[in-house]
Amino acid sequence: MLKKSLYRTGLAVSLSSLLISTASAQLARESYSIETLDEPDQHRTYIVDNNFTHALSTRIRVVDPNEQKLLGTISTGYMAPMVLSHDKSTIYTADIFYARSTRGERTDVLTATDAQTLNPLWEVELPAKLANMLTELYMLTISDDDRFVYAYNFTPATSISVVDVKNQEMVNEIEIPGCMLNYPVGDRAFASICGDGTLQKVVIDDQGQEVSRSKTRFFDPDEELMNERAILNGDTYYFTTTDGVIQPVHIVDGELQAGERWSLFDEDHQQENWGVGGWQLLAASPHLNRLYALVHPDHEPRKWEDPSDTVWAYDLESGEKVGEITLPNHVWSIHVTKDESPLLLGGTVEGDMEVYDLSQDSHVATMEEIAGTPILMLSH
Amino acid sequence: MLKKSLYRTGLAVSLSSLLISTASAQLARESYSIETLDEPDQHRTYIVDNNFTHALSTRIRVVDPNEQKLLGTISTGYMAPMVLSHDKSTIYTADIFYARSTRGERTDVLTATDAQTLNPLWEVELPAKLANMLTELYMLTISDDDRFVYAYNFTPATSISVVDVKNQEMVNEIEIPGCMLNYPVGDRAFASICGDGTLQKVVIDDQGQEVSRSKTRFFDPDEELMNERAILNGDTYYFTTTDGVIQPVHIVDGELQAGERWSLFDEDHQQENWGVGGWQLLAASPHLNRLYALVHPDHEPRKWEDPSDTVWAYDLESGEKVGEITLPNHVWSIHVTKDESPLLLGGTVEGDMEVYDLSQDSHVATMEEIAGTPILMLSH
Amino acid sequence: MSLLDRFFERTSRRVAHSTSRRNTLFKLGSWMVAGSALPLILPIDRSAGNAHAAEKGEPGDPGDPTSCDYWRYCSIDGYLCSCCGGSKTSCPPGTDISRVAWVGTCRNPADGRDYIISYNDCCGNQPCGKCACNRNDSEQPIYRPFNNNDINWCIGAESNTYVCTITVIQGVAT
Amino acid sequence: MSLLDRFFERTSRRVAHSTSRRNTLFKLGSWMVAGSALPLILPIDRSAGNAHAAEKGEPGDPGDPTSCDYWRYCSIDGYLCSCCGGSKTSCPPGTDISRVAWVGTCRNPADGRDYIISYNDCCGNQPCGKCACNRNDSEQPIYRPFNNNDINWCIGAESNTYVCTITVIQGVAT
Repeated sequence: MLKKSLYRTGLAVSLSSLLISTASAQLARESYSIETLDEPDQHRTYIVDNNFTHALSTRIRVVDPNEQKLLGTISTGYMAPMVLSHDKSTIYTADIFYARSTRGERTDVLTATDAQTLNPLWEVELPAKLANMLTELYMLTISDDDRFVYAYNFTPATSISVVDVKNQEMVNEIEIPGCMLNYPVGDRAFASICGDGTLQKVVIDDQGQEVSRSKTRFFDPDEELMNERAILNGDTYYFTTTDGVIQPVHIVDGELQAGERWSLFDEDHQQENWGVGGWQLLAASPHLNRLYALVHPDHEPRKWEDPSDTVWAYDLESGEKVGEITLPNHVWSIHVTKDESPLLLGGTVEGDMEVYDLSQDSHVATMEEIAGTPILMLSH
Repeated sequence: MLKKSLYRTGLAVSLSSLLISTASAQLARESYSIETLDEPDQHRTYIVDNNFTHALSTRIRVVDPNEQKLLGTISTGYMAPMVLSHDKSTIYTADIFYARSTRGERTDVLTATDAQTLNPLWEVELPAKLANMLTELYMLTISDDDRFVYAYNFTPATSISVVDVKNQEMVNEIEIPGCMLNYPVGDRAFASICGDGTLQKVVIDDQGQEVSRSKTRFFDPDEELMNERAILNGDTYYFTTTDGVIQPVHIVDGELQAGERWSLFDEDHQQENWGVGGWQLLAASPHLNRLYALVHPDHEPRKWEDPSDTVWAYDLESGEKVGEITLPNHVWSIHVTKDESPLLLGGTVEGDMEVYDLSQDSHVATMEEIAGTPILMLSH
Repeated sequence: MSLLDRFFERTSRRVAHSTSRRNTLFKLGSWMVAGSALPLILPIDRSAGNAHAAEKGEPGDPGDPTSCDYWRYCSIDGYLCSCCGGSKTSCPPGTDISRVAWVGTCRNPADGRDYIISYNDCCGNQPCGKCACNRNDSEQPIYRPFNNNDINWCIGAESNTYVCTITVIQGVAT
Repeated sequence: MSLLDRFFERTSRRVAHSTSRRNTLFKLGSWMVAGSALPLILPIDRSAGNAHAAEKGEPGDPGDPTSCDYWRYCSIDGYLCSCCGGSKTSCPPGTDISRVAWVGTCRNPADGRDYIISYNDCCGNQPCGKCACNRNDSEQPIYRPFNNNDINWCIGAESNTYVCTITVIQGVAT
């Protein structure tokens, strides 16, 4: 009864302010519209949803983690990777489509989508060689100046399709035999991880043509397994071995330099058998200058891709462990926003997204069933 | 320990019969293959899976309900309807495809799929007018002699695309203003349900060209709601009103005749407020000459599409209620196989299929999560 | 089966908890579950239900547009755009509006009037998948298509794939 | 929300029973749930586990090919074709076999030998969706692609969409 009274009071006040008789008020005929989003803030999150059980239904879920609100959805090609322009205007996806859904002629395109209308802006046809796998960060990347997008091909021969997104054209396909993926290096170069334990850097010119290539050795592939799913913080890519040894690779004047190694686990941790696991198992906060790693106890080598509910935080200056986060559910990939009040986001094994406020050190919410397979999260 | 002993005994016996030393037996290099199904029996079931939450991933699940085995999957167009040839050789689907998954150029085709290899045999392009809705039985049908397939168009103008499947060509588009769907009538005619309470029959010739059309009135659309999702048994279509009054429509020498009505519910049932509801809410067994209706208590008019766990059986000779079936879960659509040991199959609201043996009057199994949205089940 | 397996198989979750799920579902003793349909089954509860809903609504237009209960949704069949990046009258970004629609007649509990509501589908993208509602209060069979909500009304949009549905007041039924 | 709503929203089921589901999932006290991975975590249980599995297997090739536990699946990542209309070595009808594959090395508990297993994907149709398994016992990172199971190996088939995976003995590892 209280609720009802409140409601009636509210109604009377509001309508009287409109100078309309409450008794005869009638709702007016309405029109419809299509929403346009505000310019993205740094918390807006793009969930790459591989939707593995229904892989034809791959999509990007665009969400506001502060309000736990679904802002919109971008339908993409079959298990498509995504990258965001640095200027926050554009979302790029590398899409594979088949004329008859699961079969028929294959068409590969780079699609540019407007970050405010979520409408496709343009597309460029690519060689029908796009790599197809559980989506990783370095399958599709963009140069620091937003001029070139690099798309990873795997047939199983490997190459990179270079798209000039300013002129909206495919300008080059660069073969990278024995090497995989593309890690952008400044405005006119990308690196790839190679089976011989090196990073191969390819430098291009303003037309996307190859200028030079060089290799930097950073691990011994016969001695250890290096997880390729590194995270970039500032000018440094942080890789981890499957044993939790961090291998920084610094970009210094456009050159790649293998930095000094340090371990996520001290002797006590190692005796307690802690290990790293997950899909995108590393994240970083440039504001806090911290690295976040998905870790689990009772480690075994075969657990190197296993989910966990535990994230440990490390100071990137000292390499010291500075925090532990326990999430309410096991996540497979993590991401940290780049702003001054960073959120840690985690994609759960059930299709939820965990939202954790790093500045408050508190769990904010679980966005339930926001995706089928939330394999990556990205933000501006 | 017992299990272990049994296993070792079994191993020794079997290997010794092959005259191979148990100690040194080594599994040979293998080859791979692709399965081909046996000729369909009358229990094989085709589940039309609209997969509504992931509608790009519409499919047919081909299952063996006796063994509760998934036999294979046919990927179809967006929420595509399906029909089986009477000769058990071919599965037809009316498929809508988009060049870019959810957008881009639309292509409508009739696809013929081999019932043993489940491979597409051929396709014919159709006018891009195919009706798109929650799938019903009479959206896509076939003439009794397997010569013509009729595909329902809704733009919202209505028409029927006539495909000569012997010659694999689209031969005619027949407009049916004010009328919907197609109920096959023998070899060279189909009927449609019209807003004026009639069935309109269109007769075609061997080239698929219209010969004549005529109307048979069978309900008053201003007085009652006639559920269009009828079931054919022998030469009679059984419709039900939303109040559970059965309206037979007999095919007599190629003519449609509205038969005598009877109610699923006697006075006691009506006082107890039983009603009909569901999607494909009627099924029939030609062998038992029985009609099956999905019914529920506490009926209200707005419940005319509601699922239920209760199926009542009626003798089609007498119109008497002769049985009650309670399923372990609520189903939305039912189907009965045409053979002499008929199964009743039900698609649950959770994506399972219930299997009920009508000759044994017993629940056989629940095939769990066999589909996303098991909206229709069909069999040869 | 490891958790890692489960990441790829949402379906597998079923086996583990089907019993508890079903108990939850059916504990109300009929096929209705908590929420949307109850005020309609039990008219005597209607005012209380609306008062509750009104907390989230606007004066004269009470109710929560992210709930199946909301009065405008009396004949809806699909996903609520309010849960998908749109609102009760606006489509989510990246979609198109269907120019044709089915209509229903819904009573506004605030003024007791019956309004003609058009149910316009938003189109050209994947199904939203959030806030599924199916109410057939004024639905009619397919031979009256413009009162039928089982049809994909995205036929009136540039791309015909279905995303979610908005509800637009067209006037008062007379 | 009515049952009818639920027919269109598998996702909605989540809210009702998430608590019980999670309890079921984690009651084993680690991230492993009943079944497949346990014999591998606890080697001491291995013989018992295999004896049990052998009940469904063939002599010399023990185990249930519809279970993630089956010895050949030590590096699988995907759906078991045995649950999809195929078998451990045959693709379901209506699919194509990929001519390229990744390989793993799995120990056969019947003879103690390490076999080279090729994991061939079946392709050209929708994901099977049944019997998802992910075991990384001999998986390596992407720079060793032919030992990596995260790649869609349907690149070697006529249509590159993934359905399920078969496991074919290529020989004994030496």
